[in-house]
Amino acid sequence: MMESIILWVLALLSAPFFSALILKVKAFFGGKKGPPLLINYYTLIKLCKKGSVYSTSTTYIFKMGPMISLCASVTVLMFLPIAGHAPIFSFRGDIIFILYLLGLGRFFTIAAAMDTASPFEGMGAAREAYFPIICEASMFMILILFYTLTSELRLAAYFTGCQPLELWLTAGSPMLFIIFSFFIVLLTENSRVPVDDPATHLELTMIHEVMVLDHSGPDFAFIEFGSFCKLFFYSTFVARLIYPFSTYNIVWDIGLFGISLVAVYAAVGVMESVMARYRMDKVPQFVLTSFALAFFAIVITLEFVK
Amino acid sequence: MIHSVDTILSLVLLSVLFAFASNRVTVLIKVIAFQGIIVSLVPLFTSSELTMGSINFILVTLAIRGIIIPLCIYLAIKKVSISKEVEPIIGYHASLFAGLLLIFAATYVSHRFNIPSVSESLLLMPTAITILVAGMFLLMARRNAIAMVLGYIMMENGIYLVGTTFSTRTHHIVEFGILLDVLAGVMIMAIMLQNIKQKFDNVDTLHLRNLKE
Amino acid sequence: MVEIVFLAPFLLGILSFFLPKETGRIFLVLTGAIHLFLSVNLWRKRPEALLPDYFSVTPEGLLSLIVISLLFFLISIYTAAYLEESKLESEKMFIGSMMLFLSTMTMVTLSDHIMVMWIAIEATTLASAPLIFTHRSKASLEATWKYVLICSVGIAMALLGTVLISLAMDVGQVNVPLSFSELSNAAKDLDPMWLKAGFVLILVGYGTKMGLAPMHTWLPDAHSEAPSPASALLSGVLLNCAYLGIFKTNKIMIAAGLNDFSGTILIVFGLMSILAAATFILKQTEYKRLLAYSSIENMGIIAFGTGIGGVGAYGAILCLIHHSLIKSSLFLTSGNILMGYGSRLIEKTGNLAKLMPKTLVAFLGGFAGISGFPPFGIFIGEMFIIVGAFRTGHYVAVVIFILSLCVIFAGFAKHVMKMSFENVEDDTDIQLEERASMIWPQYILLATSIVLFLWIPDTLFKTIIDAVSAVGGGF
Amino acid sequence: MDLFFQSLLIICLGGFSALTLWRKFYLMKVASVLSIGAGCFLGLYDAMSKMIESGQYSAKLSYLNTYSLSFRVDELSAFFLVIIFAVSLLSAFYSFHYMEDSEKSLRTGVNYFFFSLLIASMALVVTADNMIAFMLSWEIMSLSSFFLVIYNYESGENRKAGYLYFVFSHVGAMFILAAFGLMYGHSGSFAFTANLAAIPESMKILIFILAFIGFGSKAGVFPFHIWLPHAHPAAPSHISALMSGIMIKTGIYGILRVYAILGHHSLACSIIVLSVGIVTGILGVVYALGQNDIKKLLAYSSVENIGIILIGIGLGMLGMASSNPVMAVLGFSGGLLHILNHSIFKSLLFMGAGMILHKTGTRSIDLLGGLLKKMKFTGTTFLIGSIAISGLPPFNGFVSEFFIYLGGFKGVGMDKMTFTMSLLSIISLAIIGGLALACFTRVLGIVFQGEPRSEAARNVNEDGISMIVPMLILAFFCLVIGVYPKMFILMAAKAMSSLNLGFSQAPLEPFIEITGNITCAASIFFAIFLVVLALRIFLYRNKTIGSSGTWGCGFTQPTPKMQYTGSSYAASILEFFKPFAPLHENHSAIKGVFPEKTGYNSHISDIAELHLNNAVVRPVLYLFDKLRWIQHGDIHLYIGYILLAIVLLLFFV
Repeated sequence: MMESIILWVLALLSAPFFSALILKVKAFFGGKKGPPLLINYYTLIKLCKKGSVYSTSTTYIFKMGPMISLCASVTVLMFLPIAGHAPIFSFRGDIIFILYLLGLGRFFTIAAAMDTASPFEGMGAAREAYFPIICEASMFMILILFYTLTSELRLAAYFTGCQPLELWLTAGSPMLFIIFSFFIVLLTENSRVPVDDPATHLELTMIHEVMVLDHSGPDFAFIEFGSFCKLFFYSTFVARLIYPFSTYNIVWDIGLFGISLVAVYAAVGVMESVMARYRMDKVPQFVLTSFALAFFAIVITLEFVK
Repeated sequence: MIHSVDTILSLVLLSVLFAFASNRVTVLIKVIAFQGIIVSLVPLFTSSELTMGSINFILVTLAIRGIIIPLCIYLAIKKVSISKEVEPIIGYHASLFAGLLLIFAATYVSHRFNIPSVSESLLLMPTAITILVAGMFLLMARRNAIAMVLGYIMMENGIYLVGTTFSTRTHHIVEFGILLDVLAGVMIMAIMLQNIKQKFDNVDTLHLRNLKE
Repeated sequence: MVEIVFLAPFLLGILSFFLPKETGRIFLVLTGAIHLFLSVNLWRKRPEALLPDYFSVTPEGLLSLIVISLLFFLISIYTAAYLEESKLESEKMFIGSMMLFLSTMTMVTLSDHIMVMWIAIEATTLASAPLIFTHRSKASLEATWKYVLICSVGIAMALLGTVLISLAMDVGQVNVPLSFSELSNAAKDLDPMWLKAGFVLILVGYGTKMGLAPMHTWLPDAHSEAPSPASALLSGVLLNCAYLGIFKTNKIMIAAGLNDFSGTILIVFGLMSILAAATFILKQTEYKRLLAYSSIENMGIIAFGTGIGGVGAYGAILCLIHHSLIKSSLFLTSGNILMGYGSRLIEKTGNLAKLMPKTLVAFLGGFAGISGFPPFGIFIGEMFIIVGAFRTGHYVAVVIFILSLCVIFAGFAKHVMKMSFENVEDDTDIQLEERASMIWPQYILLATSIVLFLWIPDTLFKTIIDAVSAVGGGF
Repeated sequence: MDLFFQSLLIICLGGFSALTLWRKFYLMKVASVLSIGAGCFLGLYDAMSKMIESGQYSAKLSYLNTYSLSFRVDELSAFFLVIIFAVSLLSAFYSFHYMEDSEKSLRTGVNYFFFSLLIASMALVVTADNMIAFMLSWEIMSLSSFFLVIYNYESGENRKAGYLYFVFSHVGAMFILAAFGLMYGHSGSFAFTANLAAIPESMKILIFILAFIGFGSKAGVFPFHIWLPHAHPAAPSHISALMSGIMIKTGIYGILRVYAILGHHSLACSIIVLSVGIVTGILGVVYALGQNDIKKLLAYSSVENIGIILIGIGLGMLGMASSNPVMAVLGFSGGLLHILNHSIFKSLLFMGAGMILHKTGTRSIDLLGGLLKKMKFTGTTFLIGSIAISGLPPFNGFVSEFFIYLGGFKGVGMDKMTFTMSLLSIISLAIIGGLALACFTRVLGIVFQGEPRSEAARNVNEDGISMIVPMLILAFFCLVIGVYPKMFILMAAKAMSSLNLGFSQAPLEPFIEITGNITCAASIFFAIFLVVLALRIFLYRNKTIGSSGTWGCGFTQPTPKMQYTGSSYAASILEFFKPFAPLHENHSAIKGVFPEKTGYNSHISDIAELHLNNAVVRPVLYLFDKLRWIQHGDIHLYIGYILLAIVLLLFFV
């Protein structure tokens, strides 16, 4: 239990670091030096020191938004088996709770965006409401596959210890589909290229970044931190699937898990560097790919593997 | 064996054809009167025993069917001086042909059924059926309202004839009631005829088809 | 002394021709009251008739009689007010015919002899013809013409049918009086073929009068052209009288074990009537015709229920009673609307809710009742008929039945919505004050239906059961 | 007389008193609200105690001398009674300030009369124990709710709504009657308890389908939901709350009751229920997303929730069909709990919509905006309701969906058919959840947030204590059930015990474990929220808080008209569902260098409505139109009919 809590704290603390990796990778591809690896910490601290300016259009929901989305992300991490170690909490169906909790975070992010009466934020909110629908469907598709493989409905049952290996062994190659599917969900849910470009300067084309335009100071820090945690959460899924082993030694596990996480983040970075953003109306197709992959994985598993 | 009643009944059959072919309302009225008289007289031939009551009843029937009813219609026409054309929907030749077919069919049908008739008359049943259906034919095939009323009377005559063929069990008072009903009905129709004439200036039922759906 | 019940209104009717107008109205109500008193008395005592060959007190007859009597009384109250408002030319004729009409209908309910019944039913046609002709317009003339001619022809067929039934006795060598009760007892020995033929002719004949499709053609014309109280009488009780003839003949058929034959025919005619009603209700333009078609529908329902037998026959009798109550109330209401708006067109009427609120209550209540909503009795009647049809396995028939009821409801409701709530184009001024005597008869009729829906007195219940058990009905 | 009937009597008394007192407007309102409220309260108390004691209560009234009207309160009935009385109680109080037009005094009185009848008849529907009693209460319910729907009959739209509703409910009742008829046909008894074992299995399926169509048309199941989005907006809001909150649930009750009576656990029935539920759920929320009328939107959202409930029940039935009791229990209890939940948050939302309508006079969301600043309570409770209806933790909507999910996952491990259906249910639940989130962020965002889009939305206030308090209570329950669902899920489980599922005692342990987990998870969330809140307060201490207009991304003259509209918010999602939700746009083209003022409006159409018109109404009208010639006015042919009838019939002699 104590170890779980420590891991959770570690995860919280390291999430901004990993996100900075993406920037580094992108800088590398751009032939630049890039910001320091601790850039996100600097940003967070800087933001926390500032005060805020609120739009006259906003209400208390605008202030609730960052808090709730942060809460959701942080709470979610408590259910996540970090580095193959048992999470702090786990119960039957916790994965559903997690997905819906993230939904709650999204609800408030959108609500906060709508609060500003800004057409751009409204636009972002509409997109934020749209794309995750498909993501959620493919997440549940993946979940169904995991359930058929393990007969469990706990996140811990899929990602603790050598469980991922079990998944690989029973399902076999379809698990590759799942990795890709997860990866697409990761990109969508965290507003990365090719779904969204966090680095763009044109508000019309943004999703997540445009929704938080009016936030400032500690509020904005909450949002940033929340999104780091969220990215960490999804990356863990992929990381555990590409590194499905466990040494049953916590230090080793943390190390190897860290490496695989770095790989995932690097992949995101590479993705961002080599690809351009999709046109908005192409995005649903891209996200649907993940759904299709998960679906095929199920079909294949059930038809050929069992 | 030719029953005595068959002779006059064959005249009735002929009168049906005559009625079908005629284009004058007055002729039709005469045919109806003739039929009424014959039909009322039939029980005289068929009944096994004749009581005083039944003879009285026959006389009353004769008076109503043969005289009062035709007279009613005749007076109605007279009063309002209606055009005499019956205005057929089905032409006279076709009507005549239909009449022949009808008589044939009626004969065929009544022979098919084994009806224990009280009389041995061969023509009673066919005649009854014939004038019954002929009445309906007039109702359907003549636009003139008077011809339609006459068709109705003819039909009633037919039913009466069917009734006399075998029903001996009803009391005369009941039959008298029926007769009274028919009479009252015809009188009401006669009043209607007058009203139609007043309202529309003739008795063509072409004017009487505004109420629909 | 059964005969007094129809002789009294007959004599009073004759008398009324010689009375001045104003007295005539009071006389009418008085006659209604006397008749109601006599009928109730008859109900309680159930005496023997003076001419037992021709008249007797049968349960089904009693049911019809009491409905007729109650309805006539209420309608006469309405009529008194109606006549005051409408200023008819031929008021004397109207009042006299009403009473004669009552007398003949009473005679129908009390007659047990098949010929006498025929006489009485034909007499109702004759007595009611002047009622339809009251307005003396071209349209009313046409309606009366059609009514008299079609009904006379139809009823002539019934006469032929009765003759054929007596032929069936000859063939089967049965020698009993020509009364329905005796015939039922001896039904087994009657020749089935002639009995069937007789039944068919009687069904078509009385069916014409009852308004079964395709012989219903006179009905909408007559109902729409007659003054509303007369329409209420026609629809509320005259149709019942014709049904009584069919019902009693059907009794013979069932006693003879031919219920499959008669049942099927009744079901077919019932369905045809409902479909015909559906056809014309959907796009109807006049509300009185709408109500008339709804009567055809309900007669179809009743015929259907009778054909089903069992609990369906029970349902049919309930429908019969409640239809009389509700439909006559609706026709009286339509009289108010007609006088208020001065038009029979649905198009020209509207927004009753604001213009004639008291009438609206009666109108909507009647509509709910006639469409089979509780707390009105047709609801339970239709329910029994439907479940009864399922019980006897008439699946196809009941499916058609249900679907056409739905279509009728959709059509009917549309017109009712239009009339009740939609605005009329120009500012119509209502030419009628909603006085109590033109509202309360409807309310009482509807209230009676509600009461009878909730609770049937034992004596009434026993009578109904006596009536339906003879046609294989029950529960 | 039992307390149950006494309470109904008191409720009806309230209605009658409104009819008699209508000349004194306030006295009437006080009298009828108090009486109806008191009746509901008594009824609620009674239903609660029956629920707890789980003693079955039955009453039999002799009817028409030989029949009886029997009523029985078993656990399922008690469960529904609790919901009915609770929501009715609140909406009765809500109506006190909502019905404020003293010029329409008589109409208000009539409204209260039918309101009381509606409550009483709903209570009777869920307790009826034979066909006669059931149909009787059912039809009275339809009739009284019809009159409530056309309360504002001046508007043509409302009249159309009332008409549609009337026709649908009557046709639905006919289907139910047909189902009952089939049952009666085999058992010869009107009682629900009659022995139906003799009915062949295929006939049972037919009965179930007929009943499902009949009840489904009341519940608003696709494609029989067409009346619902018309009728619910037309009624006054407390009535909408009642109708959407509970009346449509009586349809679900009927389905459950017939299921229990038939005791028929076939795969076919469950597949029907599930697939219909899936379609209803998804299309319901898609149409909701496309609406611009806030009450219409809520009505469609009711369709969606009926879909969710059906998915739950369908999973339960699937569990029974594949003899998986745990799945059955999870599915049924989830579905039942969702009935309770939906009635809570949907009444809450309708009351909120009613408040908006009452104060602004418009239902069009694109004319509203920024209401949260003026209407604190309404806005906050509406926010809570929105979260709850989107099925998000820690509110009640999540709990029931969670159970349904668990039930669905139980079915994943089963045979192929069960697997497929479960998979479809889970995925569609996920999609419905996402769409509902989009839908309600849209309402919330457009109506309550941002800047007012019209004058009507600018000058609003919030008063009427009797309207606010019910909303607060409902919002409170949204949260309570979301955090402490144990008692409520046990209630649902208890209700399930009268479903005739074959096992005497439903396994309750998993419930207690699951509810414990939900409570625990919610507590964690709240704990973290408190920590973050503390952190936020800490970070903001002694900070300067500025205030300025929203940053317009460089645009310096923003107006409220520039805000994102409801239509644009939903446009891209609706594009995805285009075949099922065809969009109709209406705008004049911009011409010339100096174009004139132009406008744009759009709406999506309901394919069920389109097809009903094209595939049912038109052919029927056409067919009957063709038959009209038979009555052409010519007497000769009329006489011909008589002859024809005779001749034809004589052939059969």
